[in-house]
Amino acid sequence: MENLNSYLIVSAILFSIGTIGVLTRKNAIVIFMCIELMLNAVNLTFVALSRHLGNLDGQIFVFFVMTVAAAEAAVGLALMIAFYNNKESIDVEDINIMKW
Amino acid sequence: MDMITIPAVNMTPILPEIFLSVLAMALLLINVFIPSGQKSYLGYISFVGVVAAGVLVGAGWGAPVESFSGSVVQDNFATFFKIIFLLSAGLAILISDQYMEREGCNHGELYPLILFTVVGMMLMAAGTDLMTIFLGLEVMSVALYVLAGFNRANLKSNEAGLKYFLLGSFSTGFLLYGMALTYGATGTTRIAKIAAIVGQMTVPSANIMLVAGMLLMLTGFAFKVAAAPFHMWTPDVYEGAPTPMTAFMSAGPKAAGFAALLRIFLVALPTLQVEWSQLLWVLAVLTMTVGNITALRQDNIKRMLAYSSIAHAGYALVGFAAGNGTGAAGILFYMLSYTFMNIGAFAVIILIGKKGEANGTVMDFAGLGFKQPALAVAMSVFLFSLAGIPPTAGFIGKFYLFSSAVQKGYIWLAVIGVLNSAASVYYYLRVMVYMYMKEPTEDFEWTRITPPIALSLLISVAGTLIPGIVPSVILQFAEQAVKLI
Amino acid sequence: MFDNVWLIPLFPFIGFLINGLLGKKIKNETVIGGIGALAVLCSFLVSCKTILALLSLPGEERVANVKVFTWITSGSFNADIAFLIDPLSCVMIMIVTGVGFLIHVYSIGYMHGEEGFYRFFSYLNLFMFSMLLLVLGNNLLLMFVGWEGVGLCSYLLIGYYFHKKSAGDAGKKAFVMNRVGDFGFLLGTFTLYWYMGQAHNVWTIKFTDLAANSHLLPTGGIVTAITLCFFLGATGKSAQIPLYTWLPDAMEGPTPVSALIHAATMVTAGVYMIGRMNYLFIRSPETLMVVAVVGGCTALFAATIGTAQNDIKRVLAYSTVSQLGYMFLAMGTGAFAAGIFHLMTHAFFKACLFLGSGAVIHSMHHALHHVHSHDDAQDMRNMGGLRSKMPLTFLTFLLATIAIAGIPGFSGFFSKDEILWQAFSNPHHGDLNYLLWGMGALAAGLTAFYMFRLVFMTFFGECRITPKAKDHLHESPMVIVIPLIVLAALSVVGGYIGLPKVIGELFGGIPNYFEHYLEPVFKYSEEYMAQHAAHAAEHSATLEWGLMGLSVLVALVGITIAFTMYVKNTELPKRFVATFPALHRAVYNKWYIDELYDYLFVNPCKALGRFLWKGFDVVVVDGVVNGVANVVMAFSGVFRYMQSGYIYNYAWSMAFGVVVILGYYVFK
Amino acid sequence: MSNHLLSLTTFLPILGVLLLLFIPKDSKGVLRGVALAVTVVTFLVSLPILTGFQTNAEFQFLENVPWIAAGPFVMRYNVGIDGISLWLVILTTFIMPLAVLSTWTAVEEKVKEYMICLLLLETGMLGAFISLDLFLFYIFWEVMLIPMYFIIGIWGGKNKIYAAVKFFIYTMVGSLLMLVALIFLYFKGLDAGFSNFGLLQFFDLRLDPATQTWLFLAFALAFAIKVPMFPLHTWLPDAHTEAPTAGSVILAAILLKMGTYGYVRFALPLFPDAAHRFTPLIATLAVIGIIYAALVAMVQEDVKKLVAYSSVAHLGFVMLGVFAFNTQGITGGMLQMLNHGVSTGALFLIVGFIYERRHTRLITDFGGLSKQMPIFATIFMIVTLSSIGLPGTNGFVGEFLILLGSFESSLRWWAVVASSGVILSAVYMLWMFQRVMFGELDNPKNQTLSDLNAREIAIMLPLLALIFIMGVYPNPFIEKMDPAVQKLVAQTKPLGMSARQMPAMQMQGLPAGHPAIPGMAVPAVEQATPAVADPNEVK
Repeated sequence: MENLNSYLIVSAILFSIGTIGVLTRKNAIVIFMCIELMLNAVNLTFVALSRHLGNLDGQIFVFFVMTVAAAEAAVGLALMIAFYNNKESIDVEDINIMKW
Repeated sequence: MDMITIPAVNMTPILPEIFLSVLAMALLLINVFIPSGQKSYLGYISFVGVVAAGVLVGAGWGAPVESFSGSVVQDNFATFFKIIFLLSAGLAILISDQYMEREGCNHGELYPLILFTVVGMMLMAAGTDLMTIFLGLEVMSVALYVLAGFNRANLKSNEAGLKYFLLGSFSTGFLLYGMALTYGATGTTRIAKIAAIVGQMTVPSANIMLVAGMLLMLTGFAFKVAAAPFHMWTPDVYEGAPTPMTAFMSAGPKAAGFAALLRIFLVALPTLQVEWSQLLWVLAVLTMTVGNITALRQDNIKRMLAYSSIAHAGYALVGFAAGNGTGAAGILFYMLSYTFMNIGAFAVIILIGKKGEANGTVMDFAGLGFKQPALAVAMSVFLFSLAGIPPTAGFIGKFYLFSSAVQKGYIWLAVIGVLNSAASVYYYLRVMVYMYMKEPTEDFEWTRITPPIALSLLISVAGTLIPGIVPSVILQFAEQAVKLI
Repeated sequence: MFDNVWLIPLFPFIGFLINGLLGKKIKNETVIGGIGALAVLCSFLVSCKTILALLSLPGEERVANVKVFTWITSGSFNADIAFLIDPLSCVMIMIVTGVGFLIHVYSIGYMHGEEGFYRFFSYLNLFMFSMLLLVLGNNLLLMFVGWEGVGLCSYLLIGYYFHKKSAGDAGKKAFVMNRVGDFGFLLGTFTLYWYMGQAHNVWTIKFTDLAANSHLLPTGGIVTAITLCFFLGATGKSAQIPLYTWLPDAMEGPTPVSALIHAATMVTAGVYMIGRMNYLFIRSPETLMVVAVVGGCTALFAATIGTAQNDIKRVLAYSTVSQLGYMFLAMGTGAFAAGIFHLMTHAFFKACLFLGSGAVIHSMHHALHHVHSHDDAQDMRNMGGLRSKMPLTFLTFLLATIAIAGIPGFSGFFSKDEILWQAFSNPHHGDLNYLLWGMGALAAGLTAFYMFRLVFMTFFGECRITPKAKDHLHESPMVIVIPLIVLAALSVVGGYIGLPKVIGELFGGIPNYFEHYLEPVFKYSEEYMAQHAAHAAEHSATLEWGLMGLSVLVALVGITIAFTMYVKNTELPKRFVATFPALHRAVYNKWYIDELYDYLFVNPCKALGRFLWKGFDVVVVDGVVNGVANVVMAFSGVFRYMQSGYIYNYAWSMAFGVVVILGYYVFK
Repeated sequence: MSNHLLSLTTFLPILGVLLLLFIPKDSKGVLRGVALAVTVVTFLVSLPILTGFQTNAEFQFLENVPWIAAGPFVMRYNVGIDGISLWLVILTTFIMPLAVLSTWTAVEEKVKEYMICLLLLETGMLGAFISLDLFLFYIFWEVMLIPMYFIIGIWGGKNKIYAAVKFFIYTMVGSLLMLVALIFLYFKGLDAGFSNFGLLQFFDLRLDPATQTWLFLAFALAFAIKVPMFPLHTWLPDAHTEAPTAGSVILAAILLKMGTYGYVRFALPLFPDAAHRFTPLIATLAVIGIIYAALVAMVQEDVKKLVAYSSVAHLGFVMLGVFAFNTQGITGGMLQMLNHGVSTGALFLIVGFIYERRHTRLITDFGGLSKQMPIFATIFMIVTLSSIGLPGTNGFVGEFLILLGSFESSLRWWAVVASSGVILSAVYMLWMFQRVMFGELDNPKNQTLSDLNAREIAIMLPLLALIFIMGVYPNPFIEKMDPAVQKLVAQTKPLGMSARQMPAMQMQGLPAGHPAIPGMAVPAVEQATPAVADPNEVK
């Protein structure tokens, strides 16, 4: 595991891609997928670091993250459905009744 | 065959959490058997549960007890915050019933969700491991996303939930990344260990991974406490969420955010204080100013209070920036008094409001002062407290926070803080202007005050005034609470 | 032995309280007037006792301070309610209470039937009280109390007919102009107190202490500043240039008021004050010169205006201003005793003149009222030939006129001539003396002219009101006439107590009693003058006789011209007006001084006030305040619209925050 | 009992509020009666303070009990009075019954709330005057704002909201900055070994000049807004014009005194060196205020606004006197504070009387009222004269001592300019009086006006009595405050000047025969310099 940096760089790139996706995409589902991408980038970091440091804390953390991500996905999708029920769209351009 | 030895775990520190979780799950089950018109009973049960949890929490005051190999602790700091969470939850439950009935969404799931949120918050305050804190944060957040969007039929509520969810998850990403980097830099997620390792570094601020981790964590929590520039979700979510949930969100989760922040930064990263202090100085100024100035022009009172809550986060950040005992104690005291005054104000808003979130503007308060004198006096007390005018808890809290800045030598921060306070007076007074100095525009239809709301108002007024006049006791508790971290 | 002097001001004050508080209930005019007059009479009697007691003392002991109670004490500053008894204050209280009493008696008749009769008497008593405080006060502050108090009473009495706008205006003008003077008085007090204190550790405003320490003062310098300040006070109170314009307007008040306040007593307060502080003034040649020149100019200037006025009281008012100018001329030449002497004789004859004119107006008013005419009862153009209708009034009026015109043998002659001689011969002003004398002499001629013009227009010729009204003209009741007679008699004989030296020598060395009597007060100045005068005083009996003759001649010329113009050839004035229209208009309009003041002070002040209010207060100060609010509000708008409602914008904001924060720390 | 006299006086009105809460809001008569009774009782209770006060420089009637203790902070309920605050306490309790009476009939709506506000206000004001703990003082100082805000905002005129909000925020800005300074001062005190917010110990804390400057500025700003000093005065005319009579009376008579009292009690003795440094600035503003307010008052069309501006001018005098730093000046300033309370309070009452009758305050709507209302005319006249400082009335003594004091101090030329204010005050007050009271009674609406009734006369009589008593025999007032004033003078001596005794503090005497007027300027400047700014002292 000499090349920790490459893992870190990959995960950083993944994280950035996720971030940029959140910033640029207009579909709520896609945005949520980008967020998942960010979380998984973090997971990759954790695992790489865990391996590098030789302790398991990072990997346990990853389990937590994955669990939480699942819960988030459930809640998130439910919210999107509720929204879709009322507005018939999940385009974030349409999510702006409240502003100013 | 090897036996898996289960290590002896002391469950006492998380007894309240366990109790509330079990209660919440039980309520979910009970809910099935309760007819739709009578969901209030769930509320009553959960309120009793919250009070009981309060007793459990209160019993833990004293010497710290660690558990789960040091990833959770029961100390005074956690206890103080837990009381705040329970208070906010209790008050939120009290004010929910009437509102939810009116809006036709008194679903039984509401109360378990509130309780889950509390459990999450408690974990955040009690967690001494990044993992526990993260776990708590997510338990809290996921429940909150639902609560924000709880009024399914209402588009605004949907939007609030969705916005909160997307942005919240987004910020979670940063927070997690920060935690990962911190883990990478120190090799542990246990706060005490991080502190030890960082303490051994010769120049911790030269460790880019650590610094970046710290900053990313800071941004993650800054989102939760609604600090600029991570505050933009606040007005929309507060406006859209059901009013009792707005009240709850503005008090509890904000306090939880501060609890985690204080724990991580003061315990794990005191050696980096120069760095984060600087940053928080800027964030505090930005947050106060943006919050207050934007609030000046709001007509929707929920939105106005949302901006005001941003501003209050800014005041609390002043104490955080100071990073000394006075500042930390100030934050504790402030969060407690903010819970009372803000939820109290939202209770009044609920009483003024009408079905479909109608009557939600400042103008709708016109003439309240003489139609409902008691209610108006209560609202005035909350507003004066929010504006930081003695003799209210809000004033003492601000005094403490600004004092910490002065003590630290951040005079200008204190000056900017008080100028902000002065500006904020305008929009708080505006409500009072309508209440007392304008005639009601139309016939004032009055919704009955139900006992739960009356109780919540009573508690809030007492909680706002009494610490304002004799703050000693609570301040001493706060001082004790922060002594240990 | 002067233990009861405090009674002197107290009596009128009691009168004031009774009439002021209960007058409305009493209603009976005789009782009210009686109380008013009695109060003053009591004061007069106590005054007589006081002056007799004073005279029984040897010259150098004729000074006493009588303390009543401590008024203000603060640090080194102390002011008592205490009275100063010396020859100067005694002569003043005699004049004030004596003439005052006569005028009170007169008022009972004159004010008969007026609405607010009690008000009038209570004010009048209050005035007496204030005037006596002014005169008797043993320190500058107490004098100032009286000083302002008389100003207040003057204000109240001028505005007695308050429903007339002109009366209110006149009262206010008088008060404000007096206040300008008071400003000077206050500054003088401060400077004197401060200077004496810090330079010599003499922290006092008590006259006797100041006098005792006056040798500490330098000549000129700070003393000039102090005395000029005080003199500004005097010009306000005594209606001298530049603050004289209020006095003619003050004639809006009832005639007894004009006689008492605006002729005999209050307006002479400035003269008294300079006399009281002669030891200061004598130390500043510059101030003396200013006083003399202002006095001379006022004497002449007011006299010119007096020649063209048609309102009988206004003529007398300008005459008062002019005569006060004489007094200041005297003070300015260091002839303090002469100034006070003229003050006294002027009190007699001018009071007589005013009261006489009051009798005329009263009668005219009565007559015009009977025929429902709205003609002005005070306009001399409506009068004429009253000689036969009101013989006693005419006679007393004529005597007083002769006295003021400076005809030998009458009081005015002695006092005025003394002043003119001092103006000519005093050792202070060098060649300026000729000018001073010239102004005085010319003014004397003009005085004779306008006074006889008044007499001729009023009492001689044809009566110019409707014959029907004429029948209602008649002599006034005795309560009015008796004071006239007393005052006329005083105008005639009052001068003999102060015979000029040359005349006294002529009659076998009769001394100038008056000067001698006042000597203790002015002794210091006399001695100082003898040491420091710029040049020796001229003492030539021949010269004095010559100048005396000259001034009498000038007066006679004045009378002759008046006779020619207003008795013999009544067309002459009209022709004169036709020949010099501009001059007449200027003189008639009082040289447009009022307009000038309006233009220079009143209007700019109002304009400035309005500008500061509408321009500065509202626009600048509130503009800044509201501007700050508006700027904040504008920011509020900006921040508000940043809150666009789009999730990606919010996310951008967060990402931006993260990038900036990270960027700063990682790359710093 | 007697050692709790101050607390009793201060909190009696609060008891009154509790009482009022139980009275139904429709029984207006009872509400008014109770409020009046409470204020009268408070006044009576405060009288033993006056009689029991020993004439010395010590603080008396002390009460000092623990209140807050947490973290670095110890606040105590620490109250007491000296000769300076004594009179202000008495003034407050004296004015309050009159204020309650003044709107006996004018306030018909929401009487209960109104009376509650008045009583709360009284407690706030009294508390601020007696506090000897900086924190306690601040609490009362702020608490006062709330009832006054409501009084203006609820029972005010048509532009009441603007006025009320302006009043509140204006004052807030200043006082919040003062709060920061106060905290800073406290930590300085902790460094010096103090353990609480007790005011008196801070007098001995000689901070370094730079710190003093900043702290002084913060305190001075808060107080200057309250005074109000030019150019921070614009809230006052608005507040006065809109407030109901009682509000204006209290505002003028007592609330404004908070500002000047703040200087005397806090800003000056706490930061003497800085105070001396800023004397020229403050004196200049005070003098500008005197002239400026007079000029602006002259052209006002609204009687109340005119009186409000006259307040600005009067308080300019007070400030000038206080900043003379000598016995006469400060005594004069203190007296003038009382005088202003009495005279301007009375003026606002008078304005209230005619407003109640005519519902207008425009000068042009009046004229000739003297004929219709002779008693009113007399009272108005006396009060007017008191306001313009006529000798024999209270206004004179204060004004004179102020001018004398400032003339003796380094503020000589300021005093000269300020003296001209006496001319201007006569102009605007008399002009107003004349236009309102004199002239033809030509407006038909004015021809039916009734003269003052017994209640109104009863309100005015005590004030009139005070006007004369304080004018003719001010010595008892001066004597009681004198030791405290002397102490203040000693406390506020700038460093390095303390050796020189007052009044030897003045520059050394002019040489005899000093040149004329131009020469006067020289010593004035020379003398001003040490007090103005000693460059070494600052850096």
